[in-house]
Amino acid sequence: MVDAARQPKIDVRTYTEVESVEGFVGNFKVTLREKAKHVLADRCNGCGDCARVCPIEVPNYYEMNLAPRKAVYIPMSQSVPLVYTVDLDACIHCYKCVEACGPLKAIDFSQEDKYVQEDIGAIVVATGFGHFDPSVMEEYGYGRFPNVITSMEMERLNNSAGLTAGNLIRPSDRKNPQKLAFINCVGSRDKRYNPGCSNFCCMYSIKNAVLLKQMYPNVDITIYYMDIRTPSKGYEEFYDRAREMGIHFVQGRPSLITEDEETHNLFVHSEDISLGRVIEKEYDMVMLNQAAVPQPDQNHMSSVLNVVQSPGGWFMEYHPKLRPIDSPTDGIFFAGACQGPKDIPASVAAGSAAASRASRILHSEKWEIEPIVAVVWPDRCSATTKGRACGLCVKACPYGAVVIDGDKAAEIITAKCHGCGGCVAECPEDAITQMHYTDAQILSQIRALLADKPEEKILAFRCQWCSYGGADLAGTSHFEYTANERGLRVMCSARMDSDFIYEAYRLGAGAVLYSGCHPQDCHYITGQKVGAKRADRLKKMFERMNMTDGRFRVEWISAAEGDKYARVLNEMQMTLDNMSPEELRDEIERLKPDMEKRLKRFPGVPGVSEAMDYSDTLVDAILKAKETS
Amino acid sequence: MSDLPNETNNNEEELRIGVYICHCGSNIAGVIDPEEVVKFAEGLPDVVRATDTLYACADSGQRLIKEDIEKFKLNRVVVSACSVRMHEPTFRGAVAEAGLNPFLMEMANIREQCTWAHGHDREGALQKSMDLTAAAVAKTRFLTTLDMIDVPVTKKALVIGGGVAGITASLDLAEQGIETILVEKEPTIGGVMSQLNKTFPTMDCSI
Amino acid sequence: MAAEAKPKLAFYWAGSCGGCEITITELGMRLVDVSELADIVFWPAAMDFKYDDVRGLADQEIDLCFFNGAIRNAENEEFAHLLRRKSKIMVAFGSCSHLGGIPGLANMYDIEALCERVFDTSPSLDNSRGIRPQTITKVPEGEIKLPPLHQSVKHLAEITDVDYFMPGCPPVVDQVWKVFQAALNGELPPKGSVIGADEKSVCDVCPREKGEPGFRISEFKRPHEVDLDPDKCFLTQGVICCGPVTRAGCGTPCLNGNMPCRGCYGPAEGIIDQGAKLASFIGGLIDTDDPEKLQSILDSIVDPAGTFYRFGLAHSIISKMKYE
Amino acid sequence: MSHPAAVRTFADEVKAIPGGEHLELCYSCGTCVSKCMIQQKVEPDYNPRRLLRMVMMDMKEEAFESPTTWMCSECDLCYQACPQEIHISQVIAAVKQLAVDAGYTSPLTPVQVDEALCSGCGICSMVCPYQAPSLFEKVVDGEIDRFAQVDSNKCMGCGTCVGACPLGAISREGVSNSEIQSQIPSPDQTIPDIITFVCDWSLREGADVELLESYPADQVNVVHIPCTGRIDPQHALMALDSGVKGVLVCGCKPGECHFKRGNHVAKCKLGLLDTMFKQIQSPHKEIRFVQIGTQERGRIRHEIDEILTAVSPAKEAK
Repeated sequence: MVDAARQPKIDVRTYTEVESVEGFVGNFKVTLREKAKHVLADRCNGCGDCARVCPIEVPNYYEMNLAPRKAVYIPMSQSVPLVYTVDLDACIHCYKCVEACGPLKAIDFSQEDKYVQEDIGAIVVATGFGHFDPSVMEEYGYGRFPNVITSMEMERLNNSAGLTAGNLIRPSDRKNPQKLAFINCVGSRDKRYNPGCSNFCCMYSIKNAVLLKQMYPNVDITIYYMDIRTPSKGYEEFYDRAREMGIHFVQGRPSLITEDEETHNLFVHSEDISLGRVIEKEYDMVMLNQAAVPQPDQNHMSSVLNVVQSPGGWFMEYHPKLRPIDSPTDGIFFAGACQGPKDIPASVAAGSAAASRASRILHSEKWEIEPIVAVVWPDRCSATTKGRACGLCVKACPYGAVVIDGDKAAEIITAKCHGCGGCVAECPEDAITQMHYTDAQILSQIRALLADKPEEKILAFRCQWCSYGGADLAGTSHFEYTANERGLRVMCSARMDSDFIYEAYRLGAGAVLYSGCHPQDCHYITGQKVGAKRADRLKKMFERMNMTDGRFRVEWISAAEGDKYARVLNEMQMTLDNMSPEELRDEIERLKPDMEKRLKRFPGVPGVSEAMDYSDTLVDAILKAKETS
Repeated sequence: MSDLPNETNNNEEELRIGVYICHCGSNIAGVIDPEEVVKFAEGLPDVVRATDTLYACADSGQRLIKEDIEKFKLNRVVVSACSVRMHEPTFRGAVAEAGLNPFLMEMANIREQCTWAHGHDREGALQKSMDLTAAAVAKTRFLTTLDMIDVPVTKKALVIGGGVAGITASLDLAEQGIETILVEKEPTIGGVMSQLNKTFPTMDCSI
Repeated sequence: MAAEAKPKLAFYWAGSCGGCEITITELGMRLVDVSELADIVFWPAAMDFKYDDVRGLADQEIDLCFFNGAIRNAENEEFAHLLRRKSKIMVAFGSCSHLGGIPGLANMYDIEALCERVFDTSPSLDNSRGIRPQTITKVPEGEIKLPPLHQSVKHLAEITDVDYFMPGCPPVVDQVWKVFQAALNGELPPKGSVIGADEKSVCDVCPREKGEPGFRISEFKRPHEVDLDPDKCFLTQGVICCGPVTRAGCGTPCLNGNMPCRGCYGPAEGIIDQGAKLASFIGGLIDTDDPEKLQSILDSIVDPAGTFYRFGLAHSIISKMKYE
Repeated sequence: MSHPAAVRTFADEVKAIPGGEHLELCYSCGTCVSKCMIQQKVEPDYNPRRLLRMVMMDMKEEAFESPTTWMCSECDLCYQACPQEIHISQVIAAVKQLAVDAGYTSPLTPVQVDEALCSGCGICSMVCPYQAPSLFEKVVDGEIDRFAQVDSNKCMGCGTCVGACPLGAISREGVSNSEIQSQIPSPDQTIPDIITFVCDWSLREGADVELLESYPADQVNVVHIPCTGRIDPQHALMALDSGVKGVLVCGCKPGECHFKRGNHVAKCKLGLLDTMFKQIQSPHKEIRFVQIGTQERGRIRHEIDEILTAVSPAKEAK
C-alpha cells in the first residue's frame, strides 16, 4: 500500500469513481469523478484532531460495521493516503472539526465533486469482489442470532489492528468463545445464490482456525465443509497442519442453526457424512464463510467499460484459457477478483499479468486496429441525390464518427469508427458500406448457406462479440442443438440489415434467428439498441404478414449463454417440426412476393447484382458438388 | 483507407481459392469425414486447391498453406476449422507470411459451431460443414485487401481499484516507467486484503 | 292387545313451528288405524284437550308420548316435566326436541337482543309505542299470564329423561308410521336409541358421484349461486352439504330436489358434535396450495355456525359452554 | 464410428421418471439428511443422500429395500434447503414407483377402513395429501355399495383422513377416535389446566420434547398426534367440556408440514371453530393453534406458559 503511494509514477486518487470511458485502444478518454472529501489533501496532516471532536458516530464499513467511525474519518489508522474525509450524509454541520483543525485550515466545506478528464492508453480493471450477505439464508440465522458472524467480521474481531485489538469476543456477551464452528460454502456452490465455488474460502477458514488455535490453544474449533479444496502449492500441507493441531473437520453441510434463547449458544444441525448420521452440536459462536460475489456496482461498471459479464455477474475475459487477462475490448485488461474469485497469490499474479499485457501497448508508439470501418459512397447519399442528408447514419453511430457538414454527403471519421456497421444497415439509400462485411459478401454467404433445401434451414445472424461467442460456448460445452442451423457472423446486431432478412425469406429459409448482445453487454455501447429497434420493426411486420410465430426469432444471447443458444435453436427447430412440409411451403410461397417487393431497390447497391449473378453459379455448383460427393 | 471499394471490378484478376479442411485430431474428424468436405469444395467455383489437414493451426498445417499459396498461386484462402475467436489471428498471420493480404483469408467454424454441437447428427454435421465452407468460399469472392489502421498511443495507464491486484498492476506499470493513475472509490487504498488478519500461507500481516 | 286396554297416546308441541304435527296428520287414513289401536289422550294441536286433562291422568298412564318442539319458555319446560311423569315412554319427536332445531339458532343471541329484533327493529313491524309482552298483564277481567322465556333454548333431553329420539324437520311420514307400528307391537330398540332413522350418514344413500381423490375447494358457494349438477356431490361444486355427518333415514327429499342436505336428521352414529365434525372435514377439503388464500376461502363460507349447526346449535358443546 | 448400445442403468430408469431428472447433480453434502427429521425421530437408517448414491451406483435392490424409499413424506424441507436444487422427494418418489412396479411393498402400517362404518362419502380420498384412499364398489345385500380402500404403498400415516372421516370409519394405530378420547379426562380423573395436542414433527429439538413431558399431570396433558391434520375439533370441544381450561394445538410452521398440508388443514378447522365461537358469542375459551418453525427452539415453553397464565385466573376463582 505504502509502496504505491510512494512510487512517483503512481498518481493515487482515492474517493474517486470512473464516470465514463470513451475512445479506443491507445486513445481512451476517461472521466473521473473525484468526490469531495471536504478536506484539502495538501494541508491535512492526518493528526485526527477533527475526528476527536466530531460528535457524530456512524458504522465504519472498514470494520464490517462492527465499530463506529466519526462523520469526519479515515477508515483505519494506516489509511493511504492519510487524509481525512468528511461524510456529509452523517455530518450535522457543527463545524467543531473546523475549529479543531485551527490554523491548518485543512477542512473546506465548500469543496465540490470534481470531474477530471484523462487521456489513457490502456486500462487495468481491478475492481475486486463483494461479500455475500448470509442474512438471506434464514436457516443460518445471521442477523437474528447475535453470535452467528461472517468471515469478514471474524477478520476484524480477530485482528490486532481491529476494533477489539485482536481479543476475540462474541457479540452477545463479549465473552471469549470456547467452542467455535466455521461453516464453509455459505452462499457459494449453492444454486439458489451463487452456483460457483468461491475459490479461497477453504484455505481462509483453515487460516482463521489455525490463527485462533495458536492464540487460544484450548479453543475447540470445528470446520463444517462439503469438500476441502487445496489446489495450490503448500495448501494441502497447511490443511494437514491444521488437522494435526486438533482442529476438527466435519464433512457435512449444516442445514440449520438454532439458538438457545438464554445462553445465545448455537446448535448446528448437520449430517456427519463419515458417520452417516445426523449430529447436533452446541457452540458459543459460529462463523459463516460467506461467498465472494461480484461488487454491488459490477453491472454499472460493466456498462461504463462496455465489457461483458459471465453468468453470475463477473467480468468475462476474451477467452477463458488463451486470453484470460484480456477483456474483449482491445486495451482493457482484468486483474484480480473482478473476473471471478481469486485468492491473494492469484490476484497478485493477475495484477502483474495485466500490467504486462497493458505495457505491450503502452510501450508502443503505434498500435494496429482492424480496418473494419464504414465507408460512404457520396454519390448515393441523399445529400447528393435529394439535396438533403437524412442523418439516420449520425443517429445510429454510438461514437459520433459520422458527420454531415452542411449539404455535403455524410462522412466517416475513420479514427473514431469502431466498425459496428449500424450506419450501414440504417442508411435508407444504401450509401454506406462496411469493409470486410459488405452487402455483396454477406449476400453471397446467405445464398451459399441456403443453397440446399432452404426450407429446412434456420439462418442464424450472430454478432461477433456475444451471440457468436454463445454459439461457440454451446459447442465447447457440447450442448447439442439442431444441425439445420446455418450461422452467419457480423460485427454487431446493428449491421443486420432488414434486406438480409427479406433475402433469406425470399430464398425460402425455414426460419431466421436475429441475435446479438444483451443491451448492457454491447461491445459498441448502443449498437445493440439500433439492432433491437430494427428487429422489433421486423417482428411486427412479419406478425402482420401472418408469418407463423417462431419462424422469426429475436434473441439476445451473451457469450456466456451457450445453453441459451442451444435451447433457442432447438425451439426453432420444434417450430418447424410442428408445421407440415406443405404448410411451410405454402407460407414461404405466400410471403415471397412481399419479400421481393421489399428488396426491389437492393440490386442497385454496388456489388449486389454481381453477387447475385455469382451466387446463381455458386448455388448450382454447391448442389452439383453435393450430388457427386 | 481513402480508396473507395469498387467491388464491381476489383476482382479482375483470376480468383484462385485454396480450401483447407482441418481434422483437429478427432474433434472434427470424429464426427464428419473431412475428405468428403474436400471433395465437395473441389466442385466450387474458383477453388483450385482443396485438401484436408490433421491440424491446420500446427506448424505443419500453416506450412502447408504457405507453400500452397506459392505453389498454386492462391490469392484467397478458406480454412474450415475452429472458431475465429480461436485462430483467426493465426491464419491471418500465416497467409501474410506467404505474402497474401491477411484479410483475404476467411474461416469457417466447423468445430465449435458444428461437430462439437452436432455429435448426435453426423450427416447433419457433414451437410453443415459443407455449407459453411461454401459460404466462406463465397465471401472470399468479394474480399478486398485491407490494411491495418495505425493509431497513436497515449503512454498513460489507468488502474481502476486499489486492492491487492490493482496495487500490484500499478506498481508493475510504474516501475516500467509508465505514468499510472490508480483510482479507488473508498477513502483509502488497500481493498479487502488490508481488512484481513494475517494472511495464508505465510501468516504475515496483510497491509 | 285387548280392545278395552288400548294403549294411550299423547302428542305435544312445545317450541315448534307445527310442522311435526302436520306430519302426523299426513298419516291420513292410517290415523284411523292408529285410533283403532290406541287412544289419543292428548293432542292440543288437533283435538280439544285442556292442560288439566293431562294433570288429571295418573303417573305413567300415557303409554307413549310424542313430544315435539324445543324448550324455549317455562311452559314448555313445565309440560315436558309433566308429560314425562305421566308417560311410560317419552319420544323426542322432530329436530327441535331432539337437538333444539331451528329455534335453537336463537342461542347465538341473548334474550334482550332477540326481543329487540322481534318487537322493535323487525322491518315488517310497526311498534312505535315500544310495547313488549309482559309475563303478567293486568286487564279488567284479571291477570293474563304469559310464560317467561328461558335464557337459552334447550332440547328435551337437557331437562328431562328421554327414552327415544326421533329426528327430522319434520320426521318423514313413513318413518313415523314405522315407529308407530313398532311401538304398538312392542318392538322398540333399547332405551336411548335414535328411532325412525338409519345409522350411517346421508352419503351412504346418496347416489351422486363423489369427488376425485385430491379434490379441493377453493371457494364456497351457496346453492343459489351455482347451477348445480344433479349427478355430482355438492361438495365438489363448492356447496356445503351436511350429508356426510347427518343421519340418513329422511329419504333424501332435499337431494332429490337438487338441494344439499341441511342436517335435520342430526348427527350420524358416532358423531358427538355435528358442527364440529363438519368443520373437521370441511377444513380438510379446503385448497391449501396457497396458504395466503386460506382465510379468504374460509371467509367465503357465509354464516358457518348457522350452516354447520342449523338444527343442532342448542345441542352443541359451544352453546352448552355459553350457557353453563 | 459407432458406439455400442448404451446399457440402461438404474439411474437411467429413475431419471426417466418426471422428477427424477436431476438426481446426478447431488454432490453428497448431507444437507437433506439433517434437514429431514426422520432419521433423528424415527429411523436411524433413513438417509436421502445415501439413497441417491445407491441409485447412482446401480444398487437397485438395496435402494428398493431402503427405508428412505418408503418413509419420505414429500414435505420438501430438503428441497428448499438443497444447494443443488434437487427435488429430492421427487427422486425418491421415482425410486418408490420403480420399487412398487417391481413388487416391493411399503413397510409402513397404513390407516385401516372399517367397512361397517364407512358410508362411501369419499371425503378421505379428497383430503389425503397422498391420494392413498379411493372408493370402490361392491355388492352388499344385492345392492351396489361404495366403500373406501387405502393403497398401503401410498399411505404415510398422517391421519388427516382420520380427522376428516365423519363416521370414524378410518383409523390409524395410536390415534383412533377412541384412543384420543381416552386421553381426554373424565370427571373422576385429574383435570389438567390444559391439554395440548402436539404434532410429533413440530418439536424438532429433543430438549423441547423433554420439556413438554416434564410438566405435572395436573397442569399439562400431552396428546401426541402424527400431524395436526389429524385434529378433530370435536376433541378440542370435548376437552373443554371435561373441565380443561385451555387447548393448545401445536403444529408446524407454514411450509414445514411433514405431511405437506396437515398444518394448513388444522388451521382451517380451528379457524372455523373459532369463527363459530365468535358468532355464537360463546365466552372465549382458550383454543390456541401455534405453528412452530424448525428454528424456534424453546418457543414451546413460552406458548405453554402463556396459555397457562391465560387460564389461571379461572383456576384462582375455583
